[in-house]
Amino acid sequence: MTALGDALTKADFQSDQETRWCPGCGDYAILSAVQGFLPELGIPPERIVFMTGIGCAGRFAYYMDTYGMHGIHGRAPALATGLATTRADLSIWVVTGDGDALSIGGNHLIHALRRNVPVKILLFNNQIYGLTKGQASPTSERGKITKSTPFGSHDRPFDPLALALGAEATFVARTLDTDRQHLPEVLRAAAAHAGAAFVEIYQNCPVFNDGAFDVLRDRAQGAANRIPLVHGAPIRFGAGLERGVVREADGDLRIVDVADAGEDALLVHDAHREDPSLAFALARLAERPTGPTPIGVFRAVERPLHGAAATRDRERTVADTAALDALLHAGDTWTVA
Amino acid sequence: MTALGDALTKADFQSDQETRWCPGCGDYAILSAVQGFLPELGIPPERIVFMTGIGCAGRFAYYMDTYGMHGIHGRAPALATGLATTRADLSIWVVTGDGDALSIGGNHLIHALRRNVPVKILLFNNQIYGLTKGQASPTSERGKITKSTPFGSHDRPFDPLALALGAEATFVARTLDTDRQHLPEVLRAAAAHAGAAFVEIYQNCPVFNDGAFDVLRDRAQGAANRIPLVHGAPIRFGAGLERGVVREADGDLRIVDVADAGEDALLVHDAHREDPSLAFALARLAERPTGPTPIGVFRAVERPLHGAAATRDRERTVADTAALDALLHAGDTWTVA
Amino acid sequence: MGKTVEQRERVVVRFAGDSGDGMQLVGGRFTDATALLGNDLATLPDFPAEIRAPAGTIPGVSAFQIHFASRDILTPGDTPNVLVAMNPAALKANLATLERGATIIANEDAFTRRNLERAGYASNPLEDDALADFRVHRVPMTTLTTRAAEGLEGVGTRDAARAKNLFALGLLSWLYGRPTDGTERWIEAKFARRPAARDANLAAFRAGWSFGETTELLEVQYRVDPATDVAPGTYRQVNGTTATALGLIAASVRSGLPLLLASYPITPASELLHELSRHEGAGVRTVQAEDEIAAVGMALGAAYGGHLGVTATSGPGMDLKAETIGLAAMLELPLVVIDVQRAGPSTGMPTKTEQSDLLMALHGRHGESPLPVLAAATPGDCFETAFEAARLAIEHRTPVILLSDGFLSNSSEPWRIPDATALPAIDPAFATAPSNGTPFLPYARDARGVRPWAPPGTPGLQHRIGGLEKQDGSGAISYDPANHATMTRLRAQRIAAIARELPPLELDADDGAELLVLGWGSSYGAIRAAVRRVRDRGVPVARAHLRHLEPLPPNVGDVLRAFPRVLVPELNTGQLAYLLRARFLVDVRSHAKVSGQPLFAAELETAILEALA
Amino acid sequence: MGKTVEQRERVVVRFAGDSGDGMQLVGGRFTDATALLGNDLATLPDFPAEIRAPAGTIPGVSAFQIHFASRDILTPGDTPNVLVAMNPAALKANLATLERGATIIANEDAFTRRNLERAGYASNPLEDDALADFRVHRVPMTTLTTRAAEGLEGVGTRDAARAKNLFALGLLSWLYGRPTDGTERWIEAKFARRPAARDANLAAFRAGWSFGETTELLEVQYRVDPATDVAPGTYRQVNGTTATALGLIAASVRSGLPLLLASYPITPASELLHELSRHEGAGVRTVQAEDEIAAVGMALGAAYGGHLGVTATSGPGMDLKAETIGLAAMLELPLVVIDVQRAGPSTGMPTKTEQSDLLMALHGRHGESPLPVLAAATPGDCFETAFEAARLAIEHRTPVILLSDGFLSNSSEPWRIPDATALPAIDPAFATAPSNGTPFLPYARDARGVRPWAPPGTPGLQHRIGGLEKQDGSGAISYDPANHATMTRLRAQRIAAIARELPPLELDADDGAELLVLGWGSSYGAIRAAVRRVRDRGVPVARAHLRHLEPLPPNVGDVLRAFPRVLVPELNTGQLAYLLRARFLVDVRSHAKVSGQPLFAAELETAILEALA
Ligand SMILES: Cc1ncc(C[n+]2csc(CCOP(=O)(O)OP(=O)(O)O)c2C)c(N)n1
Ligand SMILES: Cc1ncc(C[n+]2csc(CCOP(=O)(O)OP(=O)(O)O)c2C)c(N)n1
Ligand code: SF4
Ligand code: SF4
Ligand SMILES: [Mg+2]
Ligand SMILES: [Mg+2]
Repeated sequence: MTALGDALTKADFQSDQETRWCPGCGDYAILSAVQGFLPELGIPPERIVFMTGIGCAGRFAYYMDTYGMHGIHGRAPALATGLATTRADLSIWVVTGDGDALSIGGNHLIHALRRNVPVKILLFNNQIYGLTKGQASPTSERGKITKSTPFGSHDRPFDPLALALGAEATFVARTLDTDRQHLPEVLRAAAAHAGAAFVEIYQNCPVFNDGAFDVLRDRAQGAANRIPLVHGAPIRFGAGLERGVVREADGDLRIVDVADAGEDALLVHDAHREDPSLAFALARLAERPTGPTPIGVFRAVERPLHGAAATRDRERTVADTAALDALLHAGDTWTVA
Repeated sequence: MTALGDALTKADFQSDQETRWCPGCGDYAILSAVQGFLPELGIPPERIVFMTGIGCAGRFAYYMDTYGMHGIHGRAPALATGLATTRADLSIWVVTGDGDALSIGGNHLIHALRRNVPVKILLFNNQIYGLTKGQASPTSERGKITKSTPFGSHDRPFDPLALALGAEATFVARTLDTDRQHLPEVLRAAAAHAGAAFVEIYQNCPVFNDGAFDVLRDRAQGAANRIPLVHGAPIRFGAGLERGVVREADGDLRIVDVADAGEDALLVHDAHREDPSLAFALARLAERPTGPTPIGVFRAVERPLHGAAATRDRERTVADTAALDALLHAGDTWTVA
Repeated sequence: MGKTVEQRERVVVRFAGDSGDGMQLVGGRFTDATALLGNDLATLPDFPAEIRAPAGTIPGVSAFQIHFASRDILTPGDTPNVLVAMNPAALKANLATLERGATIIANEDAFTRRNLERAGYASNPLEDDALADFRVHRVPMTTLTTRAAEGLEGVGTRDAARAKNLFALGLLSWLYGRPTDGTERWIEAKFARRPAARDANLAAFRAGWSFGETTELLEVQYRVDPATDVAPGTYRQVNGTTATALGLIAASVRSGLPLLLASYPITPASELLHELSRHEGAGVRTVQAEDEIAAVGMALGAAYGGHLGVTATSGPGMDLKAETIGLAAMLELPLVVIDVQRAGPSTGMPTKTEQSDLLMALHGRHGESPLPVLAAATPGDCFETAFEAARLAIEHRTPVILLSDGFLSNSSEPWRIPDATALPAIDPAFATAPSNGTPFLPYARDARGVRPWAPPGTPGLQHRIGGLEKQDGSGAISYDPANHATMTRLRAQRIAAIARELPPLELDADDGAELLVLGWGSSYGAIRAAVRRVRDRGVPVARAHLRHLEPLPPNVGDVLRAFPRVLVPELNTGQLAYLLRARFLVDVRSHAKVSGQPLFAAELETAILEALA
Repeated sequence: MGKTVEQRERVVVRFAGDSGDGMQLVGGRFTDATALLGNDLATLPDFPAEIRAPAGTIPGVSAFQIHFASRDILTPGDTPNVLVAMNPAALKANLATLERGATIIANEDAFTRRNLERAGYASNPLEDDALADFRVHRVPMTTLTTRAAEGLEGVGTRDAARAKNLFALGLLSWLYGRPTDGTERWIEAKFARRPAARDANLAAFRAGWSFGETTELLEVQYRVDPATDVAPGTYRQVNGTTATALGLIAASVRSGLPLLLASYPITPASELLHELSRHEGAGVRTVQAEDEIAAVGMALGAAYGGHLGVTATSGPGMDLKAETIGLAAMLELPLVVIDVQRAGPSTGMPTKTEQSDLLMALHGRHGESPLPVLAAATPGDCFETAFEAARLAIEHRTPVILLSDGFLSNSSEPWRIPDATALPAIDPAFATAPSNGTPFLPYARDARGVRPWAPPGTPGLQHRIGGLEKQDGSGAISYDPANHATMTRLRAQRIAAIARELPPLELDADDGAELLVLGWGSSYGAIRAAVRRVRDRGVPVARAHLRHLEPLPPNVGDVLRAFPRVLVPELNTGQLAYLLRARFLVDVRSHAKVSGQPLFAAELETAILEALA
C-alpha cells in the first residue's frame, strides 16, 4: 500500500510474482515501460485494474501490483466493459494478444470500441500464437509456415488499426515494445483519452516469430522505417527526416523524398479529425511492418462515453427501502383484510 | 426439379412455404428481387445454397426452392465457410440481419471477409431487432428509443460498410429493398465477384422501425438522396444529376453542386483500387441514411480465395485404401512374428 | 335489465384471434380488472414465434387464457369454459382444448370464405354441425364495432374495425360483471395522445358491454365472488418477469449493491431486460450486450467491481455463457444467471415453455465446477427466488443459476406485496485491509468456505485472480497435484455446505399417503391442483416442491425414502428424476411431458391415480 | 569391457530437466529406439503450461517418463526406477515420486549455488544426506559434453553445452542396451541443415554412451528383452493424437467422404490440428477457425455439404461449441466433436489430464438433445474409437462426442497396425431423388430412426432445414405440441437404438469375484495394472471398460448387478458413477482422483483392496 501523498514509483507497480516469459520476450520491455510510466498518472495502484485475456500477453496482469483479472480467452473487453460501466472511478487497462483480441475476441473488441467504453486496450501483436506454441494468428502474414499451417497460412491478415477504425474507434495508436521513449508517450496519450483507447504494440516473440519487426525495432533500420505521427506536424521520417508523406492528386497517400516534393507538400497530421478516413489511409500506408510504417496516435477524437448517457447517476447509489417499497406497490393494488 | 437445358424462371426459386413476414415488410421485396434475379445466373437450384442466421431475415432460407439451412444466431458465415471450403461447386449465399451479422455474429463476419471466403453475404439492415420485437441493434442510431433502451440508445452505431472495409472485405456494396433496378444490379455484381461479397440492403421494418430509409426509398426524396456509385464514372446524383462528389484539397470528400464545382472536378469512382481508403471515405460520406447516401459497389478487388491455396485438390477426392495403408505404416515399424 | 345472475366458483376464459387482433392487450386488461375485483387468478398468454404470421392462418393465432375464481387458484386452467374466437383460425386452433358444453363466442363477421379457407375449413363451422357439442354465440363484432364508431371524429371504418377486440372485452366484462370504470380510465390513458383511437376504443368497449346487457343472445350473467381463502395483505398482479425484476432490485437494496443487468435479447428472457431497463436510476443499470458471452462477461466484470452482476437469457444463450460461468466459479465471485427456459433443443419452439435445462444448469460446463441452482415455482415466487439467488451469490461468492421458464415469465397472478423493511439484509462483507500488515490472502476461507471479496478501489488489497488453478489461500497460480485435489474438494464442499442454511423440504402429506409427488419449477400450480383433485377423490397423497436443486435441502433423501412410491412430474424427459435416482438410489418414477405446453392438472391427476394403481 | 549385464522385466525411466533442456526430445527418441527393440512400452510427457518458465525453477521443470518391459505394459509406470535429473529443480520436483533404492543420475555441473537457490535447496542434496535412500550417480554431463565437442568446427562452448541432453540419452542408451545406429541416423536427419549442431549432438550422444561403457561409476548394464506376449503383426509407435488422426483419415477413406477438420488451437487438442494439417491432399482439409464456435460451425457446414466434418478442442472450447452441437442434433447431420479433456474448471491446469467433461458431454446443451458419447482407452485405441465415432456420426446422422484427454494425446505405446482393407466400410447412403415424383421428406426415417442425408448439389432434393422444431417427416417448421413430443421421443429413441448395434460390454472376471472394477477412458491401463496386482495377490476380482458411454452397451445393467460391489475409478469427482447410479440404481462406489495426474496402479490397488475389505 502506498501512503497517500507519497509520490508513486515504478516499484509500487511491481508485483511479487516471478515473470514467466521466455528470455528476450518483448513482453518484458512492455511490462517495464508500463510500470515505469504509471506513476506519472498519480493514480494509486488500488484504483488501477488490469484485465487480460489468455495468451503470453495475458500473464501481464500477474506482474502488476494493481488489481488484476486474468480472464478467459478473448473476453477481456467484455469483462472490462462491465467493470467500466459500473465503476467510473477506476483506471481500467486491457492487455490482449493478436489472437486473443482479433481471433476469438474480435466481436468484443469491435463493440467495446464502438461503444467507446472508457478502457485502454493494449494489443501485444507478435503476429503469432505464443502460449499455444506457434500457430498462425489473424495478423500472421500470408504464406507463413506455422504449426497449424505447415504449407503456409493462406488467409489475408487483419490490419488491427484499420479494423479498429472501421469499428468506430475514437483513439487508435501504434508503438513498439522496445522503444523506451515512444511507448510511454503513446501510453500517456491513451491514458489522457477519455474513451476507449486502442493501442497496437508490435512485440517480438523470439521463440516462435523472431524478428518480425526488425525493420522497425533495429537501431539502424528502425530510424529509416519508423514514420512518427505527430498531431499538427508534417509527416516526415528517416534519420535526417529526409522522407515524408504527401497526399497525391488522386487522393492516395504516398511516401516521397522531401527534397523532391518540397516541405510544403507534406501532409500535416491531424489526429483530431472527425472523419476517420485519413487515419484509415495512414493505417493502409504500410500493409505490413516490412518497410516504412507509421507509429504514433493515428486518431484521437472525443465522443460520448459508454454508460455516461445510460445512467442518471454515476455514483454507486442504490434505492433505499422506502423507494423499494414504492416500487413494490407501483400500479394497481388491492387490499385483503 | 428443372429439366436440364430449360431456361430457369423465378418460379423455380419459389418454395412452397407460406411467407411469414409482416405485411409491408421490406423482406418481401428483397425475396422477390432475389428470386427474380437468380435465373440469370443459369445455375440450377440444386447447386445454390442459402444459409441464414436467426431473425426475420433468417427466415429467407425457407422461401427459396434451393438448398437451405436456417442456422443459429450469428453463425451463418461460419457454417457457410465450412461449406464453401469443401464445396467449390456451389453458389453459396448468406442472408443475415443487422443484429445477426453485426452484434452476435460480428466475429464470423469479419473473419469470413478477411479470409475472402467465396460466399455472398446479404445483410438486411433494418436498424432494429425485428424477430425479438424491437430492441436496439448495432446500427440503431444514438438516442433511439426501443424496448431495451427506453431512455434512448446511447452507443454509437456501426457503419456496416466501414466495418467490412476495415476487415479487408474485397467486395462491398449497398442497395435498397425496394429499388427493383438497383438491387438486382448489385446482386449481379456480387454474384460475379469470385470472393466474399458483402452487400448491405437497407430494409424497412414497418412494425418496429418504420420509415428509417424513407429519405432514400421515397420516390420523391430518393432521387435527391441516392448517390449511385458507378465504376469509372464521375460521382453525381439528383434528379437532374445536379450534384456531385469532389475530393477537397485537404483530402476530404464533399458534396457539391456540379454547377459550382465544374464537371471535371468530380471524383471518378474507382471500385477496383487496391487501397480501400477511397471506398472507406465514401462509406463515411453519409454517417446515417438521413441525407445524400452512396449506393452501389464501393469496392470490388480480386484476391486469393480462402481454401484455394490451402488445398492441393479442389475435388472431393479421398485417399484410396493403398494410400491409407501407406499412411498407417509411415515412420518406423517393426514386425512381431 | 333483469337478466339472471348465476354464481360460479371458477371460470376459464380464452381470448383467441389473429396476431394482429390485440388479444394479449384485452387479456391483460381483463386480468387487471379481475385482480382488482379480488378474484384469485392465473393467466397464460400463448402466441406465435413470428412477429406476424400471415393473417387468418393457424400459425398466426394468438391467445390469452385467464382462470379466475373465488378460491385459491393454482393454474391458468386446463380447458376453457369460454372461448372467444375472433376468426375461424382461432376457433380451429383452440377447439380441441374445449370440453363439451363449453361456450364459444365467435366474431361471425370474420367467418368469410377467405378466412375459412385460410384456416383450412371446408365449410363454415358456425353453420354446419361441427360445434353441436358447444354453446355457440355468433356475434357480428366487426359490424357492431364499426357501427358504434360511426360519426366519431377522425375515425375511419378500418380504424373502427380494429377496435373489435375492445368490443370483445366489453362483452366479456359484462358477462362476468367486471367493473368498467377502471377499463375506461385505462383506455383513456393508453390512447391519450391519439383521441380518435381513444374514442373508437371506448365506443367499442361500451358497445360490447351494452350488447351483453341488451341482446337476447346471452341469457345469463355470471358472478365470481372475490376469493376468500386469501391471506390478508396488499396485493398486486405480477407476472414472472416483473416479480424477478423486483426480487433483484430488492436484493440490490437490501445488500446495498448497485445492480447491473447485462443481457442479449432472446425470447422469452428479453422481457427482463425491458423491465429492468425502465428502472435506471435506483442503482439499476442495464446493458444490451453484443452477445450472450459479452453479457455474462459484463455481469461478471461488474461483480468483480463490487456490484450485483446479473445476466438473463434462454436456452441457446445459456450454452454460450457456460465458459464464463465456469470462470466465475473459479474466481468465486457473485453472479446471478437467469435461464428463462423455453422448448428446445436448438432454436426449438421459442415461445413455448419447457423445463429441459436442469441438467445443463448442473453439468453444462467443462471440469468440476459446482454451483447453486434454484428454480421458481410461480410468477409471484420469482420474487423470492430471485432474491434468494442473489443472496446466495453475494454471501457465498458464487455464480448461481436461477431457472425460470416461458410459462412463468408470461403468466401472472395476484401477489401479496412483501414488506420491504422485513426483507432480510444481505451482507456483502467486503474485505478490508488486514491491519497487522499480514499479506492479503484472496483465497483464504471462512468457516463456510467463503473467500474474501475485495473489489478494486480498496487500498492495500491489490491482488490478481484468474481462471488458472490457484494455490489454496494465496491464490497464486499452482499446478501442484495435491493442491488441485484440495481446491476441487473445497469448491465442492463450499457449495454443498449451503445446504446447511436451507430450510428443510416442506412436505404436504396426507396420513397414509403411499405416493409422494415431488416437483420443481413452474409446474407447482398444476401439481397442487392435481393433488387437490386426487384428494377430493378421497385418495391420500403427499406433495413437495423443490426450490433448491443444488444443493438439495438436507432432508430430501429422508423425504423420498418415507414413501413407497415417488412420482416426479417434469416438462422434460425426466431430469430431476435422474438426479434424484443418482443421489439417493430411489426408484423415482417420472411423469415426463415435452410438448411445449405447461403441465395440466387433469393429466397429472390421471398419472397419479395410475401410479397408485 | 566386460561389465555385468543384468536382466530386467520392466523398467521405468524418467528424464527431467529444465523446459529448455530438450527432455521431450530425448525421451521421444529413447522411446523410438525402445519400440524398435520390441519392448512393450508406455510413455508420459509432463511439461509446464508456460512456454518457458524461468530457467532452473520448479515450475520450469519438464519431464518425460517411459515404462518399457518384456511383458505387456499397461501404464507409463507409477514410480520411476531411474531418474535423470538435469538440474536441482528437476531433482526436487520428482524426488517424491521415487521409491527407496531408485537410481538417480544427476548432472552435477548444474548443481551450482544459483540453481540450488532457484530450486529452493538450502544445501546441495548431492552432498548432504538428502539422497541417502537412493543410488545416486553424479555425472558432470555439461563438462563432458563440452569436452566431447571440443575442436568441432563451428561449435562454440554454449552450443556444445546445449547438447547435454544427448549425452544423457547416450548414457541411458548404454545402460539399457538400446541400439545406437537408429539414433545416430535420427540425429543426422534432424540436424541435416545445421552441420555444427549435428556434430555437437552426435559427439554428445557418443560421449554419453562411452561414459557408460568406460566409467567405473556404473557397474551394471541392464537388458530388457523384447516383449513376448505380444500379438503377431506389424507395429509402430503412436500417441493418442496420431492414432486419432489416423482413425479419422481411415473413416474418411472407408466412407469415401473427404475430411474437414476445423479447429481453434487449445492445449492439448491443438496437436490434432497440427497432425491433420500435414495430411492435406488425401482428402484432408484443415482450417484454423477464428474461435471454437466458428470451428464447429465450419465442421457442420462441411457435413451439410456431404463431408466428414470434425472439430477438436479441450474443455473451455467445448463450452463454446454447445449451441452448435445442439443445432447438429436438431439437423440430424453427422459431426464428430473431439474433446481432449484437461484439468478444469475454467482455464484450470491446461497441460494436466482429467476426465471431468463426461457429464458435460452428456448434458452440456440446453433442451433435450441426446447424442452418442465415446471415450478412448489407450493411445492406440484412439484409432478405433475415432473410427467408430465417425462411423456412428455418418451412419446415424448425429453429432458424436469423442472424449480423449491430455494423457492419451501425449503418451505413446506400440500399436499393431491394422489392415486397411479389413476396416469396415462406412456407408453414407446419400439420398437420391425419389423416382416416382413423390415429394422428398427430409425427416422421414428408416427402421433405425435415421433420416436421409441429401447434400446440396443433388438434383430434385432441394429442401430447407433449421434449428426450429420440425414436423415429423416433412421437416417443415411446426409448433404443434403433439409433434414436439413425438420428435423429442424420436430423437431420444434413435440414439438409444444405437445400443442394439454395440458389442456387449466385455467382462474380465475371476471366478468368485466379489468386486467389479468398471472404468472408462484413459485409466484403462492403470486399472488393468491394478487388477493384475490384486490378482497376483490371489484375490479374485472382475474388470470391464466402457468405450460407449451413451448409449451404453445393452448388458451394462446385468453386468453391474452380477457383482455385490462395483468400484468406478475416474479422474473426476465421480461422474460415471453418478450416471450408472441414475440409470441402474446400483450403489456404485467411486474412486475419484482429481489432481491433474493420471491414475496410478498402486493407488488403485489399495482402493480395490479396501473396497473388498
Ligand atoms: C476458449 C479458449 N480457446 C483456446 C484457448 C487456448 N489459447 C490460449 S492463448 C491462445 C492464443 C494466444 O495467442 P495471442 O493472443 O496472440 O497471445 P500470445 O500468446 O501471442 O501473447 C489460445 C488459442 C483458450 N485458453 N481458451
Ligand atoms: C444465441 C441466441 N441469442 C439470441 C437469440 C434471439 N434472437 C433471434 S433473432 C435476434 C435478432 C434479430 O435481429 P436482426 O438480426 O437485426 O434480424 P431482423 O429480425 O431484424 O431481421 C435475436 C436477438 C437467438 N435466437 N439465439
Ligand atoms: S512464446 Fe513468444 S510471446 Fe510467449 S513468452 Fe515466449 S517469447 Fe514471449
Ligand atoms: S418485424 Fe419488421 S423485419 Fe420482421 S417481418 Fe415484421 S416488418 Fe419485417
Ligand atoms: Mg500473439
Ligand atoms: Mg434487424
